[in-house]
Amino acid sequence: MDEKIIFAGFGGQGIMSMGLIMSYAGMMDGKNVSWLPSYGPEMRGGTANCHVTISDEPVGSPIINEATVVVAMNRPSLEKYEKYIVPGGKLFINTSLIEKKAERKDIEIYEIAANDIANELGNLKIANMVILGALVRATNITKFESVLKALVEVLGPSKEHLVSINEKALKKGSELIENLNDKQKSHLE
Amino acid sequence: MDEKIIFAGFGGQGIMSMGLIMSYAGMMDGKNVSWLPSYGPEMRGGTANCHVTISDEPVGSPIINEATVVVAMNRPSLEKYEKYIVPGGKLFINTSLIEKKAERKDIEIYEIAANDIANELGNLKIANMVILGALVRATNITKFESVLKALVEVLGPSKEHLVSINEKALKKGSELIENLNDKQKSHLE
Amino acid sequence: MAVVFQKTKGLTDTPFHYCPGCTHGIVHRLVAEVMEELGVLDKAIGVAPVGCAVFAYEYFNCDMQEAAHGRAPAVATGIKRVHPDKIVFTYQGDGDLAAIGTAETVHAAARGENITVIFINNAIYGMTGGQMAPTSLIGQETLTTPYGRKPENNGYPIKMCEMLSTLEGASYIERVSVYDVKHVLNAKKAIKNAFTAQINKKGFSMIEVLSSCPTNWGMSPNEALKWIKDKMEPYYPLGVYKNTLEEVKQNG
Amino acid sequence: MAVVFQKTKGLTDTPFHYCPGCTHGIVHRLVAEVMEELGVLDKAIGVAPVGCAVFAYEYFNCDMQEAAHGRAPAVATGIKRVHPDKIVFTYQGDGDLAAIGTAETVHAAARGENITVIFINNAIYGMTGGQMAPTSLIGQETLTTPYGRKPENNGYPIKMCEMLSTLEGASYIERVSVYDVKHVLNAKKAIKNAFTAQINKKGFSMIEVLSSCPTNWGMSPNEALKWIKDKMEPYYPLGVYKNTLEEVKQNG
Amino acid sequence: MKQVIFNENLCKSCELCVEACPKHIIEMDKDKLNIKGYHPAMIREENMEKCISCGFCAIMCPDTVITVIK
Amino acid sequence: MKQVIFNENLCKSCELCVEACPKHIIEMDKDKLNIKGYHPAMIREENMEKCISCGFCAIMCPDTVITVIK
Amino acid sequence: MAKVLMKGNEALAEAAIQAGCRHYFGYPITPQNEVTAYMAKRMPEVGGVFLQAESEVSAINMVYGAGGAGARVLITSSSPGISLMQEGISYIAGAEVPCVIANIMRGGPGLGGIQPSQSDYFQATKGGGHGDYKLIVLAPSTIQEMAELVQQAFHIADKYRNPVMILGDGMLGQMMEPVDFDILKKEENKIEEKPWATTGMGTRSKRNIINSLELDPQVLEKHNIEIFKKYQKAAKEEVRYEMTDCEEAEIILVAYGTIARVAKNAIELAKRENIKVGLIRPISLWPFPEEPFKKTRDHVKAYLTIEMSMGQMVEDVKLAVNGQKEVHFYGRVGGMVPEPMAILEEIKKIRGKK
Amino acid sequence: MAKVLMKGNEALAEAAIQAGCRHYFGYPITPQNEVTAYMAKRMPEVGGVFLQAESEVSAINMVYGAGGAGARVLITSSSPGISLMQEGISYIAGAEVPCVIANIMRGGPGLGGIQPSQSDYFQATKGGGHGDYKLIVLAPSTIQEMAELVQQAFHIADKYRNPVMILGDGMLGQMMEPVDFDILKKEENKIEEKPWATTGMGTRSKRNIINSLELDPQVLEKHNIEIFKKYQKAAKEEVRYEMTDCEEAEIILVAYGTIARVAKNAIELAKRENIKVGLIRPISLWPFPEEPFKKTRDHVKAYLTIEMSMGQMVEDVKLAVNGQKEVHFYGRVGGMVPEPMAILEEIKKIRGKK
Ligand SMILES: Cc1ncc(C[n+]2csc(CCOP(=O)(O)OP(=O)(O)O)c2C)c(N)n1
Ligand SMILES: Cc1ncc(C[n+]2csc(CCOP(=O)(O)OP(=O)(O)O)c2C)c(N)n1
Ligand code: SF4
Ligand code: SF4
Ligand code: SF4
Ligand code: SF4
Ligand code: SF4
Ligand code: SF4
Ligand SMILES: [Mg+2]
Ligand SMILES: [Mg+2]
Repeated sequence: MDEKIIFAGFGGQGIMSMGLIMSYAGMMDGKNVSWLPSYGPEMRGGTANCHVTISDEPVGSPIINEATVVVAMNRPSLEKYEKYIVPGGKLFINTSLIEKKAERKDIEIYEIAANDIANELGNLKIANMVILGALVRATNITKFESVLKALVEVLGPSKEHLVSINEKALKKGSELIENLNDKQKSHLE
Repeated sequence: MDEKIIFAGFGGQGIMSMGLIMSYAGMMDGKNVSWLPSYGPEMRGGTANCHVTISDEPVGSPIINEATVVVAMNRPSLEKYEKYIVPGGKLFINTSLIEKKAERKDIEIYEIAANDIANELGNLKIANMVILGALVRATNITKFESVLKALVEVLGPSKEHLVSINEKALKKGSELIENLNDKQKSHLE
Repeated sequence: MAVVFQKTKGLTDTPFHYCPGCTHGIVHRLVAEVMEELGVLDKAIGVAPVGCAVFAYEYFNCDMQEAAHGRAPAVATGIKRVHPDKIVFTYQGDGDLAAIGTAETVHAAARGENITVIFINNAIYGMTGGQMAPTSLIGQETLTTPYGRKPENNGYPIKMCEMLSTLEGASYIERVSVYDVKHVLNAKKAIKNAFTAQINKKGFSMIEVLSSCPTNWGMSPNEALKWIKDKMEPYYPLGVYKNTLEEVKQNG
Repeated sequence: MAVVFQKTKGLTDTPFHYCPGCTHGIVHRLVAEVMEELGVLDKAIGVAPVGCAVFAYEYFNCDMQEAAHGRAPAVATGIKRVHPDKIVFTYQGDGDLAAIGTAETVHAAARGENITVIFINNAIYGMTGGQMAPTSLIGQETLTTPYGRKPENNGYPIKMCEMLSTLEGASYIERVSVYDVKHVLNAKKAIKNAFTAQINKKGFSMIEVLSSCPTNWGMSPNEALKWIKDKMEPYYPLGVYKNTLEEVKQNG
Repeated sequence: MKQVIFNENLCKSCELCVEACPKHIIEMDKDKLNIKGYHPAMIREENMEKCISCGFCAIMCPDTVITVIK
Repeated sequence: MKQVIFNENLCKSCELCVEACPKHIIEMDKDKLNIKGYHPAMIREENMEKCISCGFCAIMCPDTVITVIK
Repeated sequence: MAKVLMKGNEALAEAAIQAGCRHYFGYPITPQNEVTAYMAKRMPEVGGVFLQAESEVSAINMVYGAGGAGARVLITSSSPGISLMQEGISYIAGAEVPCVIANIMRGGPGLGGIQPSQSDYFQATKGGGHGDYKLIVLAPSTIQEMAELVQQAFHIADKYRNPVMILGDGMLGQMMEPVDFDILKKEENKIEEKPWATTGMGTRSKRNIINSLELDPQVLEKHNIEIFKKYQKAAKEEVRYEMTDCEEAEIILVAYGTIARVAKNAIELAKRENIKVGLIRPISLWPFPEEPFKKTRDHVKAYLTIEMSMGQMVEDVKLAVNGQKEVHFYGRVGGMVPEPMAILEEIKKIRGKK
Repeated sequence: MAKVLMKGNEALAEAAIQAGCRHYFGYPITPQNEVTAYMAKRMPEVGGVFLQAESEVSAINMVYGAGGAGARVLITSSSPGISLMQEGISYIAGAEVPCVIANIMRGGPGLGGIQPSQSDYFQATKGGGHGDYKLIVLAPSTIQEMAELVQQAFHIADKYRNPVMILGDGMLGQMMEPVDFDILKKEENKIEEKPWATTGMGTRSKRNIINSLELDPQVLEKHNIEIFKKYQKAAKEEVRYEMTDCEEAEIILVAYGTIARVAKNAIELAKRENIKVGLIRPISLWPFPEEPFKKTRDHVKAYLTIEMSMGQMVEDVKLAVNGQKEVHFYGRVGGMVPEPMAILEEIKKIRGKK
């Protein structure tokens, strides 16, 4: 396995946490992992992103120039990172905030109205977990249980009370993928 | 001509001026000259010295490792610089302050009680000019008139009133050499 | 139809990069308005700091130089000595002016350097993400005082106006705030006095502005204004600390 | 037979390198006597400056560290934070403490760093041959103010005691002189108070000593003492500027 | 004619103007997102007449969003 | 026995002790040069008795040349 | 403690604490702020001292004081802040005080940017301060190695009584990877007696003096020579490097820190096209490893140095290769990071040449 | 004005004034105090500004301000003071502000001593500050050359909008020799318009901004590359050196500044013993002259670099010789000056080798 995932969106959308949880999960699976954030003023108000590598081999460069998976939580992210995906790679789009369609024809595309679903679940802040749940299910990069364990780790004792709602969102995302019918998968040609 | 002169003594004995006047005189004669002082705290209370080169050729290193002339105004200077003199070179000793005798046998030695003579002339501060007058006369490195002109230059307008007393001292030193009898020259073997 | 308020020509059209509700924006505008009103924009040269206001050179509508962290008063000195008849000002944060730049600030004041310093005291290092500033309050939690600022370890907040007004070279020193309309208007008057002092060649002038950093204080912008009033002002009393200027006295 | 006066054990046997009549020597002795009398020599760590007192580490009979020019308070801070129960002091000139080291001085005071600073104000840069110091008087001729110090170009002399006493972290601040026996004795008392403040963990203490530099002032040693009294003292009033200490109040 | 003009795309939704307005007529436009992604400040048509043109909103606005005309 | 002892070779001839002595009994020994090249301070035998052991000379001496014994 | 996922900056801080460092002085600057924040939290927990100084100038002089007083002491900053420390660093080296300095480099010159860079190599290895002195400079490439080298750095600093520099870039400071602190060598945490330190004389009969002043040129020269004897020893004992696929390589890449990782990716790319490429990764930048070049310069066609700079380490590579083979350079600056494909292109260009 | 006898420090100051420099910022330090004293006296006479700053850190930032505002500006110091300026120098280079900086070197590291030294060569030529930038570094060997190079330095600084450093040692600063200011090239005193300077906008429509910040890595990289284009130009146009007796030399000495003079004495000594020795004297230390080495490395037996350092310029010599011939080193430090006889001994040793 050599998965290279880019998570991207606004600051405040929980981009870094998505990456962190994936990294922890990968580590718990016994993989080599690395997590590289964007940092500094570029994050203030602007876009935030992080690069996560999960691999059987020691991780080379933590910078991802060719991603196996991209998660685009807002429009600028989609515009910037769609082209990073390797042929056959996967793209997750938060359609709640992105009207634009993906252009690539050689990748698998998952469209998820994450904010809307999160809203339904009662907390806008867990839109990221909806997508993450979907990602895990669709890619099988890590085990779902690992993600749940990683979630607890990342939230830490001070935010323990948020575990259950986040879990719910992860599961919801996962279900979305399970229920996918072929029509929805048609983007992949 | 390639004369390398070291002037050395206490701070306050006018060591730097002796060197400066020689340098100016050399320059007026159309020679290449350089003047290199010791500097910094080593001068405070301690010894002061300067290296003067007067040469037909462009001056190489301003540092003198082999002197053609040494002027020792106090005992530490004699002890330090006697060995710098090239065979056949000249050593001027201020016997007013130095009881010790020179050890070298292969150089010309001039013993001058400069402070005493200066005292007789009415100003202790011109002991340096007594020796300088002697030096010029004994070495012929520069013309006596050049030294007089250089003196005016070095004293500058603010100290013009001191010119005549300094001149007197220079002349006195010069006369000493003229009056030297052979017995006194016997150090040179 | 009368224009009650419109944007000053002292600012360029570049939108501020500051966080929502950050009072850096208000103070920028005041400085720009004052320069426009005094008619000195064409002869003003500003010095931007390293701090959240680092891009000040994009905003003030005049020649600008970007200084190294803390060195704005030295840079301004260099400029002023070349152009003694131009209007030279710095715009600096509390880390910039009161920590790393302490010597430059004190000596520009001691020299009576004829420049104007706008000093944004927001009790925090904004740009680097919320570390303790020399002006952070006792007990204040910051990235580098996670258990609250303690005098035993971190010492006491510095009062720059009080300290600098002991120096003879300082001509006009005032501390103001911008937490409500009244104080904003008063801050503008103070800034005008400071520039006027410079125009009249009176020497060093400085206006300290108690300012907010909603982002690193972890508050809403309006809460942050209240925090200035409730927490900062009691420790940092507002007022004129030095005024050696006849003309300016009338003005203020 | 009673010994009225003999050399303190606080000094080594190395003869001072100072110029004849330079009061650095007197102040060295006072500091050494105070340390001996307080019984702290075995736990004292001193910091020497860059300035004429650069060789202070040869003279004080205790562990010493030689600092970079102006940074003695920072060095002392580093030492004190490692050995909070040892007695740490700096000995600095006016160029060192009030020019290049301004930030270090101000912030050691603001932090209330529990150290003692001995500040030799001789209104000149002695070691480098007589340039203007931040404390040189208006009109004073120095190597770098050959036409006399002028406020327009060189600003005003800094009064460190006045400035630092605005800081909360400062526990004991006094300005003294050593131009006659009475003042020498008083200076010693002040120095003792400062060390006592440190022993009692009260925070930053500093004694400013109006001192002479006969060599660079171009005066005889006795003339130089008179110059302190006639010229320096009027501008730099002697006295206690800050005293937060019960015990010390009784002492002083 | 009395006018308070918001340069919408500069607004960062900080609500300082809201607090500053003595007439409490400024609110955030929850239905709109500007190019920066903020809900900009606005005054409802019907409230405009309550405006006393005091300029307080503009004075407190850190992003020079507001122009006030009387 | 009353004594004012000068550690001669440390003396720099600054004359601060001379000025400090209320009894004006200290002078420079013009006949002597110490190892540093200075005329050291001294009190003539005949003047010693005038000494009041006040220690002022020692207090003002920058080079700890002087020991005063009563 | 098992493996934990940590930022490079945090691992740096934690490794220091585990190595017995109880004194940290610093001043905030991006991209190393996590060290400061971590220390502010952790030091009080372990009874240590965290002090935010008023400036980098002040901080480095506090380090000089604390190191002279016998403490294991750490200071961290990024490029402009490190420049401000140059006088202090020269003093610390001159006075033979041990300490560890980390530079998490960002783009320059001047204020520059805050993205990763390697353009302070010269400053670190040649001596940014005045006078003849050297820092021992270690450049980790992973977070695990960061932890290990930081720990070793304290040991080396004490061993030579000399400052040791950790040279990383913003990327290394900001990224997270698993770290295992258990595998660190415990013996390097042991702090030996420092009989030379300023601790107050106590019952000691000799005063301890920490100093770099020597006005007598002969004595100062001797002091310089003594210091350089230590450096000669270090040049023998502290050389560290890694060689990958060099035996049969046609072209050998030379890169340090995170860029060595990018280089490894480029090697993989090259493999796919049947180009044999190796890598020399200097871990100690000073002393610079010469052996790997001596070992390879006979059979290799050329070297290609890759840096996030306009070309700095490449000079040391040239000195090590000593004209025996061509030495090429490829660099990106200002926060731009060389990409594996671009490196491959460079490799092909070099192969194409005659 | 005919020839005058002047100290190197004074000639430096006077040449600056004659080159149109009217702004000097400095802080006292031995052995360059004569510059400060001279400027304090002279500047008021010519209507210029002399300002003694509170520190070197402050002084270099005043220079940045004044240079940015369009003035020809000079700053001088000695080793520790120059170390304190490293951040400022990096800013000045990054913001493309012209100025002239003189370092009258003394022995280090740390406080060191005040006697002459050449141990800041690395700092001057490789970049003591952070980031990729270069100073153009000129090293005079006589007082006359000091005057000439100072004047040229202002011209070069303006031409490239980059700081230029005069690198001398304490000996050069303190010694006196005759100087003829009349023979200086007058055209280099002309100050061209600086349309980029911060002078107040006046009627200008564009604001002038002096800045080195660029957060976007792509833009910052471009900025770096632009600056390096200037350096490439300088590397072509500003190389200066002197060759003496190189044609038939068996051994060539390499030395700069005052030590080149000592080397010449050694050549004379060698001549007496019929040993043919030449000298390459780099005058520009950056750009370092490579041509004289290319011209000579075929026929010469070996090079011997002589410095008042533990070996710094010798690295550039090795890079220029590129392994074609042996490069030896002889150095003295701490204020000790190599003596001609000792150099001759070294020459003989090299000849003795196989
Ligand atoms: C020499 C140096 N040290 C540190 C920094 C990092 N730095 C940038 S801004 C800043 C502090 C900003 O705080 P402040 O001056 O209070 O301004 P604010 O952001 O609060 O307006 C620091 C420490 C730097 N750029 N340069
Ligand atoms: C960084 C640095 N700058 C300048 C100097 C040169 N310097 C040595 S001592 C000194 C000033 C001394 O004056 P002061 O501190 O007043 O002490 P004093 O000699 O008068 O007792 C200076 C500028 C230095 N050594 N290091
Ligand atoms: S971080 Fe604070 S000071 Fe900086 S822009 Fe944001 S609110 Fe303003
Ligand atoms: S130069 Fe001045 S301060 Fe220094 S030792 Fe001499 S008299 Fe004292
Ligand atoms: S002008 Fe005054 S009343 Fe009108 S909207 Fe603004 S604050 Fe409210
Ligand atoms: S104050 Fe300005 S930026 Fe803030 S909400 Fe009102 S209009 Fe928008
Ligand atoms: S002890 Fe007093 S009286 Fe005696 S010599 Fe000294 S000063 Fe004079
Ligand atoms: S005070 Fe001391 S040094 Fe001065 S003359 Fe008297 S004994 Fe000598
Ligand atoms: Mg702030
Ligand atoms: Mg002084």
